[in-house]
Amino acid sequence: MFENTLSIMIFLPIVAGLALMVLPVGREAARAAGLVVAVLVVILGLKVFINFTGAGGLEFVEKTSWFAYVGVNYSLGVDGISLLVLLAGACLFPMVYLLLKTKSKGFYANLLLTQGAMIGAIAAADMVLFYIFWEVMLLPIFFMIGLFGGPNRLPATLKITLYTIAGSLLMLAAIVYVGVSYHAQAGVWSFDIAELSKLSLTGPAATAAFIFFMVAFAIKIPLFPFHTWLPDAYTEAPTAATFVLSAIMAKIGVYGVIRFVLPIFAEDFTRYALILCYSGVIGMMYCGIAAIGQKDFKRMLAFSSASHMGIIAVGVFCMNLQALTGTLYQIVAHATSTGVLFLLLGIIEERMETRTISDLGGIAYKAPIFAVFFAVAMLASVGLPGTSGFIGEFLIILGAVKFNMMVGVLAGTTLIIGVCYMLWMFQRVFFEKSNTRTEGFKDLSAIETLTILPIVVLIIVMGIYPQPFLARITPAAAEHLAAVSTVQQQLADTTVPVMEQTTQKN
Amino acid sequence: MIANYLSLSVILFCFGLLGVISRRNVFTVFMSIELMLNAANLAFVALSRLHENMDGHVLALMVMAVAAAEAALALAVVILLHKHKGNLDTNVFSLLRG
Amino acid sequence: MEHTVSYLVLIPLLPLLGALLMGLMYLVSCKGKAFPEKIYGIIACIGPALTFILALKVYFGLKGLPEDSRYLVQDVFTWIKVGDLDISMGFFADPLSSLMLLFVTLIGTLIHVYSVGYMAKDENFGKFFAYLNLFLGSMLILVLGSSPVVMFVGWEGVGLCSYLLISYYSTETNNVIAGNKAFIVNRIGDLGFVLGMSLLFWAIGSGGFDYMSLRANAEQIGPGVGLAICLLLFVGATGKSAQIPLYVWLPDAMAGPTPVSALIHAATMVTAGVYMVARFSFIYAEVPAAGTVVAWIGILTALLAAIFGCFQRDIKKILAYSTVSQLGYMFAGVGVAAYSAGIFHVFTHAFFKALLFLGAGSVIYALHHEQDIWRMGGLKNKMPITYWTMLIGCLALAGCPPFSGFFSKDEILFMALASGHGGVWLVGVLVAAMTAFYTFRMFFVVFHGKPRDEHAYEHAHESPKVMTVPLIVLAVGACFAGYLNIPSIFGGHLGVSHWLAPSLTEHHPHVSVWLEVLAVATSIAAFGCGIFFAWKKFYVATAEEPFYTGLANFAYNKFMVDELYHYLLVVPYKLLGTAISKSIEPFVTDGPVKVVVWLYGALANAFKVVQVGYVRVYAIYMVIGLSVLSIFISRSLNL
Amino acid sequence: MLDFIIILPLLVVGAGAIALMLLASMENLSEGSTALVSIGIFAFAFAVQLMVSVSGNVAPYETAFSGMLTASTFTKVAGLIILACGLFSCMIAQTYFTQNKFSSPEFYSLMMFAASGMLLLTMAAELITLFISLEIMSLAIYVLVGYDRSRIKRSEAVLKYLMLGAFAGAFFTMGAALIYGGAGSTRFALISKYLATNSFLESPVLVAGTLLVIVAFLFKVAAFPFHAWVVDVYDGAPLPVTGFMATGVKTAIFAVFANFIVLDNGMKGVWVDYLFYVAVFTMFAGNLIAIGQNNLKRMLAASGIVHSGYLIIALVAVGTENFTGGVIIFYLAAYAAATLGVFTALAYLGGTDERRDSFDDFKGLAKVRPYTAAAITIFMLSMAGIPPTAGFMGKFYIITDAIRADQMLLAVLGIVSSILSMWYYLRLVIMMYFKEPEESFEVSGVSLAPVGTMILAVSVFAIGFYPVFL
Repeated sequence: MFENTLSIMIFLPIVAGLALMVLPVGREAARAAGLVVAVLVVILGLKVFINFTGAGGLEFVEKTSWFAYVGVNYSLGVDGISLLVLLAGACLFPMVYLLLKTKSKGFYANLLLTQGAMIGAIAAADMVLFYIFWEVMLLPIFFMIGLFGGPNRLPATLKITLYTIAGSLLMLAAIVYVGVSYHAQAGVWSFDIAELSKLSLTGPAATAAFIFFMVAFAIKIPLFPFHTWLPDAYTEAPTAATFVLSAIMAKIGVYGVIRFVLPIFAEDFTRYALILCYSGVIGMMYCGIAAIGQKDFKRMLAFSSASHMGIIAVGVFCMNLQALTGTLYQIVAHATSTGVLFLLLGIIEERMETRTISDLGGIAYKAPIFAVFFAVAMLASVGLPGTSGFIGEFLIILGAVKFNMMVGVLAGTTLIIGVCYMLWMFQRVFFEKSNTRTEGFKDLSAIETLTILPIVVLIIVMGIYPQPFLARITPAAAEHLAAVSTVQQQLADTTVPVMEQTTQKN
Repeated sequence: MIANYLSLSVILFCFGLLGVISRRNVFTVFMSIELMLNAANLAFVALSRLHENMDGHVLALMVMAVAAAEAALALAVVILLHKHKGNLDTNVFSLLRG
Repeated sequence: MEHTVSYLVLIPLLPLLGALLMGLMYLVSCKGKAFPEKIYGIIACIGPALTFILALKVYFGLKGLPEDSRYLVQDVFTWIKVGDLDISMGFFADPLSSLMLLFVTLIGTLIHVYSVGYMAKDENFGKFFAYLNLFLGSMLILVLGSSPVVMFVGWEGVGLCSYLLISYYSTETNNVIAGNKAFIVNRIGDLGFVLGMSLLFWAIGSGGFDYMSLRANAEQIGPGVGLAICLLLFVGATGKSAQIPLYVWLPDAMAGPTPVSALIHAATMVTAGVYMVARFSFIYAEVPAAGTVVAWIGILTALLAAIFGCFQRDIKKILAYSTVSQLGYMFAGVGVAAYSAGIFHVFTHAFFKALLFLGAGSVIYALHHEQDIWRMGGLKNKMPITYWTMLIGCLALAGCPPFSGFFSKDEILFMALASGHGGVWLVGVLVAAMTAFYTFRMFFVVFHGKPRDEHAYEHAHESPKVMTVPLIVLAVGACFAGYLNIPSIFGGHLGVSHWLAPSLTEHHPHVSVWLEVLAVATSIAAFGCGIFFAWKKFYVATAEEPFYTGLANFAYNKFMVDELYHYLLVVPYKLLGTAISKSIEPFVTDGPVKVVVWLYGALANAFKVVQVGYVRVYAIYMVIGLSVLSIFISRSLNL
Repeated sequence: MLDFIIILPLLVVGAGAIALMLLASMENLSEGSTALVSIGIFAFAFAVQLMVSVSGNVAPYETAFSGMLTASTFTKVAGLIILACGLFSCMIAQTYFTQNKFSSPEFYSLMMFAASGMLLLTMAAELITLFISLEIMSLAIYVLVGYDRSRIKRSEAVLKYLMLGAFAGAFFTMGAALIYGGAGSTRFALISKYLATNSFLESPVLVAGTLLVIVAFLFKVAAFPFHAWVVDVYDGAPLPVTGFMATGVKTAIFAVFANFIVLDNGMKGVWVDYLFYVAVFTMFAGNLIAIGQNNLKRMLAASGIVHSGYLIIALVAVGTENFTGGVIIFYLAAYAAATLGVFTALAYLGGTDERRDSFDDFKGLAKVRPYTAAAITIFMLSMAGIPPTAGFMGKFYIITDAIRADQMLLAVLGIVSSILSMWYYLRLVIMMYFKEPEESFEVSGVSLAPVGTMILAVSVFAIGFYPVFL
């Protein structure tokens, strides 16, 4: 049964979303429909995760010829690199439908569309297909922010849209360049990721393409200094959209770097890895420090999310197995923790009608379950051992130390910077004295508790028993890095003779 | 020999061109364009003789026919414009701009 | 496999399960009816008590093994396996950890019992014990972890619990800030730990990252890397064990309930750093330079904290600084490669410092949460059990023979002298005198003289049995713990040192007996001096707080270190945060984008001028275009 | 006989035009039925063209009518697009004239004349035919632009278009004369043969002639710096005519432009360098103009300039392998579908006398007419080149071609330009979705345009997903 699980995972939400748009259904019906679809996708996602063998290479492959003229196929597949991203994209959505209420039908339709597109981008095994989904997933976000966002939503939505579209259009040029190069080398057209990954492009044009790819992904992740759209967009977006942006969409950026840039532009990647690393750590520190200056709870979390994305990106640029695995792991870990944080913040926002940190206080006494959930997610986000956050951050720092001691030290400061703003916020929101506003804060209802509980449990389970996840991603990560290490080797080999030649000349 | 014809043709063409860009009266402009077309006609006919085939002649005839049609249209436009503004200065007609 | 056992995992698991259970009970009771304190009390104490029994089992299990292979392991499951990095969720007991295990579980149990009395009628009774059990579980993971990474789980876990318990009375902003401070400062140390661990892995970790393999491969570490690893790990230790420059959190940590101060911030958690250095003795032994740094940092911390201790007026702060000071001793010990001496001091210190804190707690409890010693006085008659147990504790802390503190401290000082660290020894002796001084300053002011606050004095009373019994048990420990490691000069044979020998990489220097006699004599003399001055100054009925001026005032204000840190680090950090969000973000990083957008808009408006609407001008554009193209063409034609 | 088959659609449209003109003398000819008849004729011609293109028994012609015409898949599909443009323009006109009263049957007749000119233009393989078909098309369009004599805006538009068009026509004629002088023939096949033996650059006359002819083409497609008229003329022309001009004329001109430029490799080699700059400037000038506009028609005209720029990129990259023109045609189809889509929507939303024509007039459209707003959004996205629309695939092919032709820089500049173009496309979407409605956008009378809008919205996706043209 279900030979085309991935297609169903992609198109079930998309079709449902389009149907919701067209059909005259009410808000609650739309929410219920969205929930049903999201749960179905979760089931399929878990099925993929469980049936995934981890033998290396793509699994659950589907392939149909599409634009034969340039060798574009409709082809899907999952491997160790995309598995956990896919899992995050598939499994977190039911929470949104269950926890956040006051939205209209169109909102749920957009949410469904964006989920389908994101899963499509993750599962795409063809570059052009990836690009198509990559762009499509932005559009619902555009509408969600523009239609349902905060008071300053217009500039925010314009900013995120123009930024990301700018990046992705440049990436289109790079994708085409890669395809054309493949055509030049192999004589046939193909945009198949596995085929293109065998390429190793060098030269100025390749560097340009590399930069385009990196800019696109850097904007999406976002890497310093391409992050300036993020605070506005995250703050103004309705919380569900912020959740989608931070928990999953940003991860697809990282995924893209691993998937495309790392194997294809191995040489340029090796050459510029240090700069990129610094971009990651500086972004981490910059956003982390900026977070402490925020008055708006959501903006603070936005900066926090950006800060963590910086460290996640560093894991890719370090180009060793531990760091890369750490990044892949952290993708899910951060998705769960930051997702829970944003959703809980959404609940605060719905109940208190304020997001200003100084207006809040003493929530822990009024809503202990809420506080515990928040605390667990927060601790995972600061990388406390025993939570999912630690495994990823530890592996990344471990790898960074190997790559470059300075980068390792700076990356390690995330341990400190993270707790600074988080504890400061936790103190002012959850501790201290409750005020008239927070006096009436109701704790989570049974349904809400049961909704978040699995994710909170997952956060802890992933911290204590990560091996089922790690075992599935490590082989793919190792395979991915093999290409890079040969290039590194070649670079090392070629630089030596050059030096010898120069000495001989002298 | 052919050079003379062509030179004349080009000179006429340039006169027409200068007329178009320097005059503001709609009539004059259209006449300048006619001049340019006729310069081309001259070239066609001369070249037709040079190559000793009839393509050039045919083209010249066609150009004349088309020029006539265009002239008719141009006159209609001139009347229209005159009805609207009572003036044939092209600079008067600059409602559409920016 | 006689070394593989299946009960090690139970030791941390039992308190953790207790914590989980009580946490759930607490959360459930928030909505419905609260559970009675008795249930919480029983659940809370069962776990630690059982762990103590298991600790004994571990001890005897180890004892049954031949001396050169005394260890027990249990790998529960593969935790993290990425390439060469292969870490199992494993537990490892050897003589070192068994010693830690014994006193941690024993004191932990006692303090749990004590807390049942101390925390009675607290509205968050269940939460408190959930945290306390969670702490104990984490501490035991720290002690038993089979690899640095597992150890780090406990390491951070105790940090978390410390944070939660310091900010336990979280309605008070200052308490929460103290908690934050503790967590953040600890995190700075943890960064060092993580980096050190990473370096260690890349140096020798590919052959296995558990302590056994690391120890086997320790010789492969190069000297430079070894130094870096040692110092980074020591940064971790300074954070957790409150050494210079990261000691500032510990005095503030006294904001937590007193049993917490006793358990976490005196007896167990803060000694984790010492334990860690001893754990890594196989690396420190390779790099003597690192050891010297550790010793000097330790002894200077001891000196600094002793100076502060002499001027404090809050009874818990005095004890806190004395803890910092004693931790300094321990680091001096492990720094001079006398690991067993350091660990032995950890052991004895746990007893007498827990005793002192619990005694102080008893006093505070009796005086309705009065902590200022200058508002106490004359409590000797009102609280006899507390008085006598406190006296034992003070004597032990001050290093009076034959109490436990004397033997352990003396061992450290002697080893410093014997290993050629004369400077360390000299400062150590000075600090010993100061210790005796400030300890008895506190003791005399609190228990002797005449009551300074009549009202409080009237209501003062001896604490209930549930609190005094642990005091007595600890007093016994504080008296006699020292006899476990009597040096040969007193006719003993260093039992603890021999017990620890298989776990540590240390060499006992052979020196003359006279040097040992000298060390002992100076120690006793120092104690005598200290207690003499204290007696002279404070054993008078009317002693009042002196008015401090000059240097003394500077010391009274703790050399302004907190203020220094505040204005040098915290304020700039916050300012930077605000600056980024207020000015850098909108103008510097986002600025270029905004400028480009604005320019583009302006350019578009400027371009409107080109579209004049005059048809003649459009014709001119065409002619210009034609001309430009012609020029291009003529270039191609080489005209 | 086979020669006639390829001009069969042309004959259908031409005959329709003449018949309709004759019928116009009948007094009781209702306006609605004229529209329907013309739609029917376009549909029939479309079907015929489709049959001619698809049916296997018609071999692909190299030349027809002794080298006067050429026929290939390229020209046939171009013809299909033109006929479809005509069809939808008639739909626009039908709706438009329910709200604007200056219609007469001749309007549709002229549209068909223009369409037949365009069809001939795509197939022209000789300078004389080229000239005639160009003028047939242009003259009909001139008349259509100024069809509403009562308004000065229209008259001004026709003045500008006619004057500059004739000016460019004169360039073309002179250029044709010079080419004829250089190569000795007006037939492309013979010119090509001449160029095969003689280097293009050694004949200054030929170069100058080509320059003039290309300038004429660039004028018609509104490339920089010959673009200035297009905004004003599109603004001034009636809506159906604007739609037809923007799509049909562009398709025809690009078809013949491509046919002309592939005459000889040497010639192309020279022109590629200049077209590079022309393309870049066209894109950026178009963007700058478009951003400053508040009027939708003017914005669309300016965006048309930008799209011409992309198409010139495709021309630059043309012929790296065997020329099929698929890329150009695909892009034209995508562009035509999106543009006509917007125009159909404007036809019924515009109201009497094109009342609603600025961005601000469409505030909150999504709340009142969600389907139309969604359709317009789709068209905007397609023009902006956002997947999964046809516009994206078009842009994708163009970039692919450009990079294959080693024009990486040009491809990147094209990308940059399409980033800039997001500005004004999104502006309309933002107006429609994120602002509160101020009016109810009521539409009077029976109209076909909404149907057209929906068909085009679907076809924007259909073209994107099933690239039949390649």
